[in-house]
Amino acid sequence: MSAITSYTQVRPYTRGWLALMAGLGAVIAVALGAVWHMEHQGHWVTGMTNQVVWGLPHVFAVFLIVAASGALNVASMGSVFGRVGYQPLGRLSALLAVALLAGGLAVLVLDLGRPDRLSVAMTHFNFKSIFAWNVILYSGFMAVVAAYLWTMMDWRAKRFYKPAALAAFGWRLILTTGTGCIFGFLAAREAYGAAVMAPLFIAMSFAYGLAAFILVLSLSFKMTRRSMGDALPARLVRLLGLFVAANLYFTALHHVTQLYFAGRSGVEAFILWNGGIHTALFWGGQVGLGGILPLAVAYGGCGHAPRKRAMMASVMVVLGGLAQVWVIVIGGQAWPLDLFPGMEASSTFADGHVHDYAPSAWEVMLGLGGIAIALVVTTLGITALRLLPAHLGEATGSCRSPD
Amino acid sequence: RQAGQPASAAQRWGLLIDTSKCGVECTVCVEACKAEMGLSGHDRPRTDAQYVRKVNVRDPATGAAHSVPVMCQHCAKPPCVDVCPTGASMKRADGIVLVDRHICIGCRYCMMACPYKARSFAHEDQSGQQPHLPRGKGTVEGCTLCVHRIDEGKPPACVEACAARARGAMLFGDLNDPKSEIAQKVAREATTRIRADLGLEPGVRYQGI
Amino acid sequence: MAYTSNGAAIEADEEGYLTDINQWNEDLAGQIAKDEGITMTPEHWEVVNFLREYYSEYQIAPAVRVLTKAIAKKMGPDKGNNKYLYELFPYGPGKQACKIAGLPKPTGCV
Amino acid sequence: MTIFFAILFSVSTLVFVAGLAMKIAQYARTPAPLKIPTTPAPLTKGGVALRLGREALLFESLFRGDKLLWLFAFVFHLGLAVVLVRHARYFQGEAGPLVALVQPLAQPAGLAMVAGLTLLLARRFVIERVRYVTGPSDILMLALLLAIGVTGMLMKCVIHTDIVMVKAFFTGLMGFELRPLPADPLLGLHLLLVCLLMIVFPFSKLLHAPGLFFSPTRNQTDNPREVRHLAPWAAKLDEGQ
Amino acid sequence: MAAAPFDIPALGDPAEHPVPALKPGAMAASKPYVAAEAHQQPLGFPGELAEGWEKRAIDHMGGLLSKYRSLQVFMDICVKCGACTDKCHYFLGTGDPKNMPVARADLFRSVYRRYFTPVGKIAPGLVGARDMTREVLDEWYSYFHQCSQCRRCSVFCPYGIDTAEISMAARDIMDSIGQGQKYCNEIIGKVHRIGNNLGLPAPALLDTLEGLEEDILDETGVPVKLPVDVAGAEVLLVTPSADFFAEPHVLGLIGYAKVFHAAGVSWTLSTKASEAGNFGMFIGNYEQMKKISMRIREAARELGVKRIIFGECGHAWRVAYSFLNTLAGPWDFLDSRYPVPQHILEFTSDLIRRKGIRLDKSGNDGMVLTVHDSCNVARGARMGTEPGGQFTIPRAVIAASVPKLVDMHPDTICDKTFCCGGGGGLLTDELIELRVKGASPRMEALKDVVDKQGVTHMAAMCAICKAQFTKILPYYDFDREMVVSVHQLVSNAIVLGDND
Ligand code: HEM
Ligand code: HEM
Ligand code: SF4
Ligand code: SF4
Ligand code: SF4
Ligand code: SF4
Ligand code: SF4
Repeated sequence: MSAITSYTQVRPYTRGWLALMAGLGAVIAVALGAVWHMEHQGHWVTGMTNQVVWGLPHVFAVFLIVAASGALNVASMGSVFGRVGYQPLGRLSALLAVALLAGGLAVLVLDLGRPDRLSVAMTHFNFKSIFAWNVILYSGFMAVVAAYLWTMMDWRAKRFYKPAALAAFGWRLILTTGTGCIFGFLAAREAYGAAVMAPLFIAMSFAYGLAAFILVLSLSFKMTRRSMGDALPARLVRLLGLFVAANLYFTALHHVTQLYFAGRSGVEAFILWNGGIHTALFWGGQVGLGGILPLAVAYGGCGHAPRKRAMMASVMVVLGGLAQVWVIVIGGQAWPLDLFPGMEASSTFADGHVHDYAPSAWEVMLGLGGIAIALVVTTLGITALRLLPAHLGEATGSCRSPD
Repeated sequence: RQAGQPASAAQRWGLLIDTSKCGVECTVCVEACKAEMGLSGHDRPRTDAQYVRKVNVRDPATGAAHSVPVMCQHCAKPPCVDVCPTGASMKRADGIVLVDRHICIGCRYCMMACPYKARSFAHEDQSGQQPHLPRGKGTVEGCTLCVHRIDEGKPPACVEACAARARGAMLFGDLNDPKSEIAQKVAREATTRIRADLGLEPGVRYQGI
Repeated sequence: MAYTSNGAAIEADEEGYLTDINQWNEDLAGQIAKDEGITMTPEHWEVVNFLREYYSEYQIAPAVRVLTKAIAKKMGPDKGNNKYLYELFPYGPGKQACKIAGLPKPTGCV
Repeated sequence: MTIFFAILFSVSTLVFVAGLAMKIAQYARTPAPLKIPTTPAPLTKGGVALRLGREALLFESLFRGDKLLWLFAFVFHLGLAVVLVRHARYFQGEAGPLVALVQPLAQPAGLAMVAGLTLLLARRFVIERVRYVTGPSDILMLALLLAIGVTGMLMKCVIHTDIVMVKAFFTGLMGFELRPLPADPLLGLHLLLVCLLMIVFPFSKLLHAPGLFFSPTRNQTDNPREVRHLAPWAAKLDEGQ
Repeated sequence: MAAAPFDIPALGDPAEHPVPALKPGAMAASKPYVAAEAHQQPLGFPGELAEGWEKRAIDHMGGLLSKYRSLQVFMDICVKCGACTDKCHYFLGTGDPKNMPVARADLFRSVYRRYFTPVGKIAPGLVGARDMTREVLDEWYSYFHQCSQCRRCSVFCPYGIDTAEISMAARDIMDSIGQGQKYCNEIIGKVHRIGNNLGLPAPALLDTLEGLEEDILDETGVPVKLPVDVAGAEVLLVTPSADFFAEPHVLGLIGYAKVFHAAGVSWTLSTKASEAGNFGMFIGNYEQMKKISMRIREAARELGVKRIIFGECGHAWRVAYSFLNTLAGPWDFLDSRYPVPQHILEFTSDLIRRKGIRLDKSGNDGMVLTVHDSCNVARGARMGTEPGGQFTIPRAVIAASVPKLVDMHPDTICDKTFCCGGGGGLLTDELIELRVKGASPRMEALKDVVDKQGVTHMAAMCAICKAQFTKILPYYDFDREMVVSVHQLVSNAIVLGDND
């Protein structure tokens, strides 16, 4: 009946709330323990080596950061592209963007060799480094999205709503491009070094972000007993399908371009054919679980209710996405640097053969800790502020608890 | 250049390595480097630091084989420096590429960027450190071209050792000084750079590959 | 505050309710009604008279429901409702009619 | 200067401690005859402890009431807390782990405190309603803290003082031993204002710090039906019956 | 509605609550009638202001400060942060800055500072300390009777400073020097003399109840009884006397009767305890509050009941829930399986949950309900076993009785609810301007759901709220019958008959 959404906080300190926070807190505590161990012992206790220098933490961090910018999409749909149906979701979308970014950055920072020197990173900038630019992009993203959120929430700021929405939208595109460029600029690494990395990352971000959004939206609605209706999840899952298709398309494009480059057939064969775990994750995880299956669920209609389909597809996209980032980050490093093209090489420093990498439990803990941080931030956000719609679609009973 | 003078762009320090004089089994330069830089290691080859390594290269077509010492190539256009977010990776005016271990945050982006895999990460606490090269857990390090020796007017340790205990395959000098032996030899003979196609203009040149 | 009726001063409280119900007379009722902007009609008198009767029996004004029931009985079921009483006494049948009838003001949460 | 401050510090510390103790004793002694927690309220003592903890550490009610003020207040108090913990090093021989942990936060904390105070002061002039309820003492209180913060920050960042001597002075003072204080005007001003703060504390609105914990609307359990709550003076009325 | 002799606040969007510009002195003239000697004396208060009242006022203040920790602490710890300034419905409705809770409290605090704090004694100007003078007293009288003691300010204050406590103390001081409020004190006198706020004598009560029994029988064909003074009944129902008298209150009373009937629980009213309300709280007087409460104890004793249940009334429930045990306990002579006292909504919701009564929503067809959380229930009491039960239980009962229930804007419900505007002893005709203006935040939120969600009725669970709304709704172009009792809805929906 009403076009106006009412938002309510989530009631804190309920049994479920406490259990959730305790659970997430425990994961974070374990992650911090793992960090302490890794920092105290040094990185040799992880699976990372002088050959595979970025490991599982980076997989999680890149996934979260990429998803962060994509999570903002839903808000942009509502405000930049005027899709009114998405507007009630804008606040959660912005919050999730900040939360995911916070989680990703936390992992990234905690995996540094010297996380205690964070202040150095904040005060010493090498403006030639895309990485340094990313520090600025990330902090700026937080600020822009926070401002955007404010304009969504405070009626006094209504007139800044559009500009803020546009700024946030622009910023997030730059941000994802920046993240893609971290890899794109590594000319020496054969797996990367291609211009399609930028659009590929944008497609990835759309898909991961929306999937994360759908999961958080559905779970928070379920846990706080809010009603949603079927129209919205149906629309969201179709949109997700679109993004997944785009991701598949750019992945294909990437590999075709790679094959076209002279001298890149080795690495391509490695990823696509004989790379063991990486190949398995590429086909089974990235393409199958994260691409074809969700497409089928989104468009094929598997007979389940839209909300269930949306959840299923999102879980697949998240898992497939992690696989995809693994293939990019780890797979790309596993393929040896070719110092002497056309020659066979060997050395005490592992030249000339594929590098193996097996993540340690510590890295898994840290990565999961990042996800937990993102969820804690999200939970705190929807607890402290009115971000979550009281209901979506037709209101049913209205026995709302106090905030 | 006089000892104690600041580094200047007048110099461009470089190495010329004649692989034909490099024995397959010879690791004199590697051992010398370890001793000079205090790289005692933990006997964990995957994570221990190596500033210089011997790469055995074989041409599958001809069967011709070489053994090539590879260290930081002290690129003129070093990607490690470009990507380093804090500016810890830096190039001295005289072309030597170094890591400032006080501002390195251990992000390892430089290791991702270096095409020569010339850098190592200090994966754990180090012992047996040399006073001129304090090594800290959690930062990145690599061949310094023995900058501490150069500043005292001495050649790098590996070069000295190779000359003394092997066949003198390594030549050190100022590529910018036309009178220097290395500059004359580079001008005279056919030398190559590893992955010259990348256009990084390394300061280390090779002969015979 | 006070009214004058037949030359005598009749005391009332700040709001115009008589302090002594026994000093009430019909002329005074008309006067109070006029102050309230009401012209007394037979319908008004029905209500006022019922109030006085009820009061003399129970020492309190009747509940609204009792009043409407009584009015319905006397004047027909279509008039036995709140709306009708409010038409007669716009400020509320309880209080305004009581004032005119010389009754004390009902107190409490009403 | 040394002797002047030695005396001043002794006196103001005495006023501060005694005044505060008397006030707290007064609050503790005064009975709360009726159960008046603002509901919904916790049902158990543990719940009350949590509620008070959230009020003291997170300013929960203020957050619900005024988000912007909460932000300012939070920034200021957090900065203040860190600054005060950092100051423990002037009084302790051996710095504890907490003190060590916050040592690197000097600039951010001092900045947060000063910025928070400035914003709090600004809103007293900018917002009409707040201007209306603001009295001279409210402005002076903020100004006093601001002055302390600014002189402190100046010492920290611009004109350094000999903090080893400062430490010696205070550790000495605590053992009733006179050691010299650096003859530094900025430090003198800082300390003078700090003494003033300590003296006014027990007589001013700064009592909100201990007072929060005695506020009956926040520190009572919601169990009046289960447990009969009776103040001594009210019990006397019972006996009269 | 006939034009009112004052402006009626315009209603906007409750989500965009602009704070009104300050209009100093706008309500300075608003004050209730002063109690006459005849109203003062029965309560043991001096009949009028007499020579030396200033000193007596200060002495009394000193006494209160040593008896109430709340007062002492609240006097000291306010930091004038202003978080409360835009929370009071009277400020929002009138724009008078002295209706900002902190400014209201400062009227009291200024005197406290002058006489009880060193700084106020030495440098009064610095901290705004003032002597107790006639002008100050006039301000007190005016503005402490513009506080409905709703405690909304205390919710948002970082220290929980409750201006209601300060208003109560101020009113107690004014009573103690002979400057009482007529409305409250006259009513308290009636409770002592007759047994209820209305002054409804026993015969009138019996007659009224008999009439109601007839009505129910006519309407439903079921002989539902409204028993009075029945010794040995299980339940003593204590309900505001307005439930016997006014609309829609009385419809709620019928609802209670039907619930008891359907549940088969024996119950009784009492002529002695024919009032749930306790205006002793409004005037901040512990002894009066206790004396009024003791009537309930006596009635329960005399009738030999097992449990006490309170009808729908906000401040009555606060006194009952929070204070009754203190004032008139211990209640060891009642059945210990039940809390003392219980709220009728606790009783009914429990029956609904246990399927002890049946409700048919079609009895309320066409109604879309919203609910007004009465301030004293919301912020001063509880229902059920969980914190916040006072919000969920009424909603559960209403939801079970009506086809649709929606909530008003979240800033205006539950513990953030706005007072109806007539609480705290202000429900008197001479304060009509204050009442109309003070109701505006509630009316704004109501209009919002009426416009956007098609709400037709607003349920209230307090006699004062119901009386206030019936009076005030027409000023805002709503129908006066829009406000309904919660048990009126139950009454319409309950299925009687097939219970034996
Ligand atoms: C348990 C400790 C404390 C708590 C929970 C607390 C809490 C608060 C809160 C909630 C406010 C209201 C918001 C505001 O106006 O900023 C406030 C104000 C204030 N606090 Fe505290 N505080 C504490 C300790 C202190 C201390 C130790 C000081 C000073 C030495 C202090 C100085 C102030 C001042 C000056 C204000 C008024 C700010 C203004 O005028 O706007 N507080 N405090
Ligand atoms: C006995 C009491 C105090 C002494 C002896 C003292 C002394 C000092 C000294 C020596 C510094 C300079 C620090 C440096 O150069 O590293 C300083 C800084 C500072 N002081 Fe104090 N101070 C006292 C109390 C206070 C109080 C009560 C406050 C706040 C209400 C305060 C606020 C600051 C601030 C904000 C700074 C700058 C930031 C920092 O160094 O932490 N001081 N103080
Ligand atoms: S070889 Fe590697 S580490 Fe050395 S300068 Fe070149 S890019 Fe940097
Ligand atoms: S690891 Fe150190 S030197 Fe390498 S890029 Fe990172 S900060 Fe720079
Ligand atoms: S120049 Fe020095 S640091 Fe570099 S490889 Fe030779 S010995 Fe090692
Ligand atoms: S108790 Fe209610 S009426 Fe009184 S000042 Fe506070 S908000 Fe206003
Ligand atoms: S919110 Fe509390 S502390 Fe702040 S001004 Fe109001 S009463 Fe004072």
